[in-house]
Amino acid sequence: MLNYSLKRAGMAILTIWVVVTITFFLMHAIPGDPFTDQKKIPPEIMEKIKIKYGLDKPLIVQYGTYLKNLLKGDLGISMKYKNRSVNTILQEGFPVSAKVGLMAVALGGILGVLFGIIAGLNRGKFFDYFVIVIAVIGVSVPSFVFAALFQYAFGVKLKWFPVARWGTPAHYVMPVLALGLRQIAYIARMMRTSMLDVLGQDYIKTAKAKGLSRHQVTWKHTVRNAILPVVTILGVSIAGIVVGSFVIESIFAIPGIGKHYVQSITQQDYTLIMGTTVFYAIILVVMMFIVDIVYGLVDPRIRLE
Amino acid sequence: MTEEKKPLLIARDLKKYFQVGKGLTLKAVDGINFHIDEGETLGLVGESGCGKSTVGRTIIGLYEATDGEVIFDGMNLNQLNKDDRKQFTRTAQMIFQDPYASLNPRMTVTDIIGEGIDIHGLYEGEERQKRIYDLLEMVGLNREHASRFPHEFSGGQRQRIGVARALAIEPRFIVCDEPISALDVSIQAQVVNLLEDLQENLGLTYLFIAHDLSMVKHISDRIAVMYLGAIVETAPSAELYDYPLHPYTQALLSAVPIPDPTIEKSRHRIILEGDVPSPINPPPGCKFQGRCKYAQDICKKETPELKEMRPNHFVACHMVK
Amino acid sequence: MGVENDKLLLDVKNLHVSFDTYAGEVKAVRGVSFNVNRGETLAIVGESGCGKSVTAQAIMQLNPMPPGRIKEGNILFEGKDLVKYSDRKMETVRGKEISMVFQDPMTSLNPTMKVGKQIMEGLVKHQNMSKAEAKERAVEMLRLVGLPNPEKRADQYPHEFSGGMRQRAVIAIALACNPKLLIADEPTTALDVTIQAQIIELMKELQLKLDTSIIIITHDLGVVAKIADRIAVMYAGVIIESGTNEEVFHNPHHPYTWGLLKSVPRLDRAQKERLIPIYGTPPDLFAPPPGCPFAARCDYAMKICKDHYPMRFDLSDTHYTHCWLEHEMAPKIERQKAEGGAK
Amino acid sequence: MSDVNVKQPEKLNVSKDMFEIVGKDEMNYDKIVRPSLTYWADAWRRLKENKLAIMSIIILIIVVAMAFIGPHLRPWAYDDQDFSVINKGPDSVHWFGTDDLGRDLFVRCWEGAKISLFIALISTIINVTIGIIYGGISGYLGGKTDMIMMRIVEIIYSIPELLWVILLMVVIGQGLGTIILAISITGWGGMARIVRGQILQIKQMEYVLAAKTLGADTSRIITKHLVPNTMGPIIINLTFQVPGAIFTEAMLSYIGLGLPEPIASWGTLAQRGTRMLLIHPYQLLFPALLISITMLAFNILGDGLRDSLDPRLRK
Amino acid sequence: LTGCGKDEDTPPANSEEEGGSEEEVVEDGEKLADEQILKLNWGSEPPDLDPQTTTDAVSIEILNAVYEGLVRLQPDGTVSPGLAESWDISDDQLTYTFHLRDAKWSDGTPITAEDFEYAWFRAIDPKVAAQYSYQLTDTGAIKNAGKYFNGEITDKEQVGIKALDEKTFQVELERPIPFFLSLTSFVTFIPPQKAAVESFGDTFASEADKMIYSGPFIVSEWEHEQKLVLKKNENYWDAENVKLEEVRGDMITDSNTAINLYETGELDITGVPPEFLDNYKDTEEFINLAEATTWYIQYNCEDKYLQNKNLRYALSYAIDVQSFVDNVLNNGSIAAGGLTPTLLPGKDGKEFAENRGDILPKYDAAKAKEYFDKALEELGVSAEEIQKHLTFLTDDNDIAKKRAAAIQNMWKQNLGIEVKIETVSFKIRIDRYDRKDYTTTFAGWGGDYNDPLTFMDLFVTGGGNNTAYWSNEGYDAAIKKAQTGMGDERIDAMLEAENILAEEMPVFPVFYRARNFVQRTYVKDVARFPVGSDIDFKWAYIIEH
Ligand SMILES: Nc1ncnc2c1ncn2[C@@H]1O[C@H](COP(=O)(O)OP(=O)(O)OP(=O)(O)O)[C@@H](O)[C@H]1O
Ligand SMILES: Nc1ncnc2c1ncn2[C@@H]1O[C@H](COP(=O)(O)OP(=O)(O)OP(=O)(O)O)[C@@H](O)[C@H]1O
Ligand SMILES: [Mg+2]
Ligand SMILES: [Mg+2]
Repeated sequence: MLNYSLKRAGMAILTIWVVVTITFFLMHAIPGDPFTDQKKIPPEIMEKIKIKYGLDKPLIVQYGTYLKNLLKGDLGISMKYKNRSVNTILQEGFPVSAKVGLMAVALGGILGVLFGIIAGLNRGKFFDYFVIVIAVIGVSVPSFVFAALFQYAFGVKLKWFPVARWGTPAHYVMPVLALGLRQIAYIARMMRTSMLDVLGQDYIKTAKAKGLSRHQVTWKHTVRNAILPVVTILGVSIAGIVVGSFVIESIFAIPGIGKHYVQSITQQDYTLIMGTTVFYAIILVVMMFIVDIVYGLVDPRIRLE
Repeated sequence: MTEEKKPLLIARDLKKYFQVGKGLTLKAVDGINFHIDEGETLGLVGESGCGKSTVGRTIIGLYEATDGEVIFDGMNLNQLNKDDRKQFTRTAQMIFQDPYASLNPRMTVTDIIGEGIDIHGLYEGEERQKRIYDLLEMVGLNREHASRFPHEFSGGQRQRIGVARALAIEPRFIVCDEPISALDVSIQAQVVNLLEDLQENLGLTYLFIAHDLSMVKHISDRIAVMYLGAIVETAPSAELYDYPLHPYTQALLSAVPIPDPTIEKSRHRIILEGDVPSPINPPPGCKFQGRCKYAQDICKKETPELKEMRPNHFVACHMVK
Repeated sequence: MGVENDKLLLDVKNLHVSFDTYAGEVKAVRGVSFNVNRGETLAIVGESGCGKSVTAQAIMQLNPMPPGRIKEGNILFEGKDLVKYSDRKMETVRGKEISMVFQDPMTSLNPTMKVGKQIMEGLVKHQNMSKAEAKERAVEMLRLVGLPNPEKRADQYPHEFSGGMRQRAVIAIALACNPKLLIADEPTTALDVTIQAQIIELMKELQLKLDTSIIIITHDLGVVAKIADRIAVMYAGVIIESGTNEEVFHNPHHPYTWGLLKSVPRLDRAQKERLIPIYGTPPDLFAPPPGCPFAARCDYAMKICKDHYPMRFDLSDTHYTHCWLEHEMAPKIERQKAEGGAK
Repeated sequence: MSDVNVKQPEKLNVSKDMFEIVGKDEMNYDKIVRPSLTYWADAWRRLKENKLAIMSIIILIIVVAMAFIGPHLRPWAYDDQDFSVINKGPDSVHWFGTDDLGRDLFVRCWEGAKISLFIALISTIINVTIGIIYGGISGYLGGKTDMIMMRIVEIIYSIPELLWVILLMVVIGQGLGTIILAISITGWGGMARIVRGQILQIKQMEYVLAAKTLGADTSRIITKHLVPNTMGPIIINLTFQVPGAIFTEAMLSYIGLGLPEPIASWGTLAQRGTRMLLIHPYQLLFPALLISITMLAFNILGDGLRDSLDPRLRK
Repeated sequence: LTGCGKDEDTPPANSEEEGGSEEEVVEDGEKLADEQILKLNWGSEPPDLDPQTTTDAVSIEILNAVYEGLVRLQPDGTVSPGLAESWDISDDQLTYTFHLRDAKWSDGTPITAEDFEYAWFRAIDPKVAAQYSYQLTDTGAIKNAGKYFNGEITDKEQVGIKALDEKTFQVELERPIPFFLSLTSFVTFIPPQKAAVESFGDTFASEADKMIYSGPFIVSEWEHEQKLVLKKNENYWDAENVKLEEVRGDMITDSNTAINLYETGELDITGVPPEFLDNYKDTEEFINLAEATTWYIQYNCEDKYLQNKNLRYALSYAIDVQSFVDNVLNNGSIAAGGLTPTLLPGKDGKEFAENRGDILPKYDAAKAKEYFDKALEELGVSAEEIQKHLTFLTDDNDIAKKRAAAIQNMWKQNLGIEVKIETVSFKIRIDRYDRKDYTTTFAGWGGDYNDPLTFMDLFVTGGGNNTAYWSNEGYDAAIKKAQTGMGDERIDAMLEAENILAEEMPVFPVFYRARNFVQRTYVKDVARFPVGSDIDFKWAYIIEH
């Protein structure tokens, strides 16, 4: 286990290095630069700016410098938010995004699994179709539509929750809901199908023969065997969602880092692109590792060397 | 018994260990030697969990041996390339112990039996279908069963599908891992007869793992008795039954039930005392020592080697003189 | 009847179980009746696929439904009809009153739950044991079924067990709660003879101690001889002969029973000879023949056998058979000697 | 076929000749041979019995048909602008209303169906195929191969999608191909991971070992044994790929990689409609409804497919 | 010439005594509200609150509230004294001498000429590399500033920026800049406190407490990406005239959200997204404000076909501008009469746009077709070839796409060619301009300073922003004259340039953009400007409601 973890850690560093390298060169391959603007910057000014940000040096040198700083944990200064380091931007925004994201995943995970289980147990009955409809709504209506609708209905009209902004727990409700719906949809559907697979197995019969109640059979025998695909989904979902959602954050004015994932690229804020990418890569790598560990915990037959 | 037989399969110092839990090693098979001659049936018996299936799976290449080697028809199985391996699968087959688990729940019987045929490109189209029907009938199923799925069968019917699958590609060597224990006696007889016929007509070789000692005795030429990952006795089958030398073999034979309530009531069997030691930390010396009423000091210290005590009759016991 | 009723634990009457498949109805069990008294062991033997497991699972209401369904009949357990029980109500019966050992040990164990835990569950549920007590008992059960190192084994997962070990684990689960009725569907097929003997002794012990009734389904006539009080021989979804152990072994009356007994090799016989199977295959249960289902494979089949299902012929209080040979008009044939093995 | 055979005939007229021994016969009673079906034929047969699934297929056919017929049912082209009917709600002239340039939404919706369904179809096929193969190999081979293959997935996931996409646009330019490529760059990863996870779980099953002893090679084991037993999650992922593709296309068109104006797609119609949500809700309603109905059909069909591919549910 | 603000001799009123308790009557019966808090939306996190390096609108808005330059623009757009109490301008209009008033930084230290000198040198420091350094070196034409920036000289003495003493600040120009005074209100010219810049170093202006302020407000709270609150600066020299106590600004990027917040009373001012126009158009709270921003169709004049003037005419004539403005934009934007938008000063006390009038061709489908046929003949190509060749490059946002779809449709209707629309992200669009990789496009330009020249010098040959790649000697000459000349002469030169543009049509101006927003009726005197900072709260107040 320790051995495996060390191996994975080594691979993780390698992975992130590859990500850094590819992203770095891709990013520079895109036309334009952070200072491209409607008002053309005179070349002599441009030259000075490039010197200031070290963009005058050959790409490979810039790359080397970036790696060196990265090793020190220094992600550099944003080229758009000129007085803020990428580290602080991430430090300030991430907890916010993570809170919303984790709550949405938790909501999606809990409700999704629950709905999936009930639907699986009631195949072809009312609740099953109810979950299908929820799922269809959850996927065919994008989260920003929900966000807009919720905001208008619960915020402007009913005044149950604040329209937007950040601070109190009440501010969490709508964004978490808007983000969580898709999760619910996907997880519920996945759980349902997986439940059906497991319910057909012989050991469920054994469990029933022991006189366990439907409830116990479901929770102790079926769920654990059926949860694996959900674990798979959750892994990447968590990675994706804790770094925030551009749309949801901008609709609810949440000070997370989600917007930087989009804006840094459209604005070609090189350091911020790299920073957010590295950050995401780390989270993703960790999540995938956790997923693999959880696989082993959930199903002892899975052994990863 | 002619002496000219050449061994088809030789296992040398074969070991298979499993990693269980935190750094523990389970020695399922711990250094065994045996050979099977061409056209011969070697019976393998022993306590459940002693490593019979593991031996079978290791020599067929499903498990990678931890140590030791398997020579099949002059080829070392550890050194096969891809084509050789495929060829090997053509000649060596296995019938699995658990009938249901070894059938893909999403394949029809036709597909299951036909798989080997397809892989090795033996028959096609009509012929393939016909072959499958023949096989089904050979193992006592009807054609009607061909389009059913495994869960629609009874345990015994499933096992027969497994047998048919192994026979489908006409192998030379079959590891039969308890092929008949799930079958009812009349079908058992059918299948055993079938195996015997095939052996006679095609010169097949079997490694026959079973608990049913009467059946093992019936079908085998030689029998090897395993105990906790090691072979403790081998002998031609009649010889073994008539003159069991190892105390474990003796206990085993005394426990075989006779299908006659009157006889059964009057029989006495040797009851083994003591616990079966764990294969995870087997004690030094003879593995049977803890349950053996003849055990002496030497049994606790030295692992007995297989010695030929009577012609062709080998036994690993310090006490047998 | 009143006195007897007290002894009667299970009374299955005219049970019909069918599976609906696309090609029609598979009539797996077609009117099976038998009973089991307290402390008695009934062995059900018969051709594979004849409906033994389906019958057993019907008692527990564990056949997959759909496609399976109980078409007709009653299953009276202590006088109450289990067929009419709801799933909820069955929960109080299963495991506690009746428990079952399933035929496929590998697939019958939950792959993601430690074996010990799987045994504990029933105990916690029915015996109101604490976790620790249950664990102790689970280990004890594993020891009783002859598993070495039960403490360690209890913490292992099914895939780490050998086939026989799994089977013993399944048995341990079934025995853990001291049920009134134990249904064992081929409990010892994967076990070596020493363990087999040990298990059978364990079952007998239990029976003596707690007056447990046992229905054992097995192919191993040796085991039957050893444990059974009465035997029911099934063929193609019906019981074709039933009697006490001695009656069936020593005085079998149905040609199928003869065949069965003949096809076993016997250790106490000297030389290797060819086994005598019953040739042919049993009828497909989705179109069973109108007459005797065994007729097509029966050396003594008569014209009547093809068209008319034989009626019951009582041979003694405990022994009956369904075979036209028992009819007064039937020709007298030399009864086969009830002995396994080849001649 | 009644059950008379097990009932005792009350009174049976027997005659001596009926008791003549004839011995065993070679089973000449009526054998009803069940049609021998392959797995797929059997699945199709079961699917046909599922009314809801068939209804879903019909709905999908109607949607596809309307994608071709719909635009011709009204006198306007999808890009005809009429400033006199800007943002008009649905009426007898403009069945689905008009948009902010006075274009007929009925025509645009069906025109959009063509594009969106095409993109969804192709990219789903690509993603599902790659995902299954990749995940299958990774999960089955395990060990180092799995380690490396999964790290590659991580890398592809980690590199911001927008970067790829913008670069793609610069290199190849706008067009259907670019969109499908963009959707496919990362789209297969989810499928790959799900398939891998499932296969890790089931690859130890004895039937896999059995196939191995038969000499089945890796590709056969994956495609014939492992993937069919992962069908449930695969189908669910597949049904989610479809709306995924539709909205990714909308997202792409938002950042300029999608199909340019005035071409319509469901995604872009819905996205534009969202902006109008509070003022002209019908502009979102119709595309969203079409997407939802299609998705509903896909989901129900998916369930039906799943059930029919699971022989344990066979009836 | 002596520009002179009105002298503020009267000592500041004792606000402690007056404020709050007594109700102040402002205007016919309106009473000041007790709570002088203005709630608005900045729209986004201000990326850079360092006056010298900042370039974006949000930062500039905030900086304008918390800092002050030499002068401050009055709500009517005229220049009034800021930190400079008065100034002298030499006769050759090349030397400006500013006399600073006794103003204090928010920390109580005096604001000195040295702060100005430091800031202006910072703006042209090559190491700082301020993007807007050209405001000093080029637009402002400060003596030797360009050379200093380019490192040609390092001696600060030679640069026309000098603190003569603590309170006197002198600037020398290379050529007369008629709008120089108003230019000094622009953010690049605004000094941060020298001590603050030096002591905070890299972290300067990164947090609320990492700045020292000189304007009517200070930043009292700055929660990044969330909100930035301004409080009245009690040390501000004109604090007595500042009535607002607090400006609470959120950073809400989504315009629908902002409108919803306005609806629930959580914002006092917000922009109206185009979809919502109909809802607010006729309310009292609706404000439609023209902006000095022109949007025009730009043709790549180096393109093999678009070199042809008749083709450009055809494309331009085919556009029904009025219908476009009324139906497609429908937001109060004004159909363009020429390149320079309204609001910028001209001669005779009128706006430049009025001086010029409407000189663009009017929509005429028949003429368009005529020109098109002529162009085809001259170029010797078919309409299909043109159709295949032309694309319409546009931004990828909804509004841009809508505009493009409308224009494209007009071309289709009137010329029978279906031009492919290419939507790209903003930076890529600009990059495509730079690489001359486009044929036709929709481009917009907003003024930098309050003079028509900010538009008119766009298309000089080789100009950095001349992405039409058009060259015309007459035009170049006229602009030269406008740059160096004085008074009406300049205006006339620019008018001439306008006519050349209209005649040659490298670009076809379509509309001057209007901004639409809603503002509570109880919010008064928020100043808005066509160029530079959009908004000024110095004079704003809230009446009882
Ligand atoms: N789910 C099912 N669908 C269709 N047919 C089934 C199903 N389950 C069982 N059957 C059929 O019912 C019959 C009886 O099966 P059962 O499992 O009871 O046999 P059995 O007597 O237990 O045999 P064995 O000794 O081989 O286990 C068989 O012919 C089998 O094919
Ligand atoms: N995958 C595995 N992981 C860990 N231990 C295993 C594994 N497979 C088998 N074992 C262990 O190896 C030993 C031998 O197992 P094997 O299956 O060979 O026994 P067997 O002789 O075939 O027994 P049976 O007759 O009961 O089938 C057992 O102790 C078992 O627990
Ligand atoms: Mg085994
Ligand atoms: Mg059975």
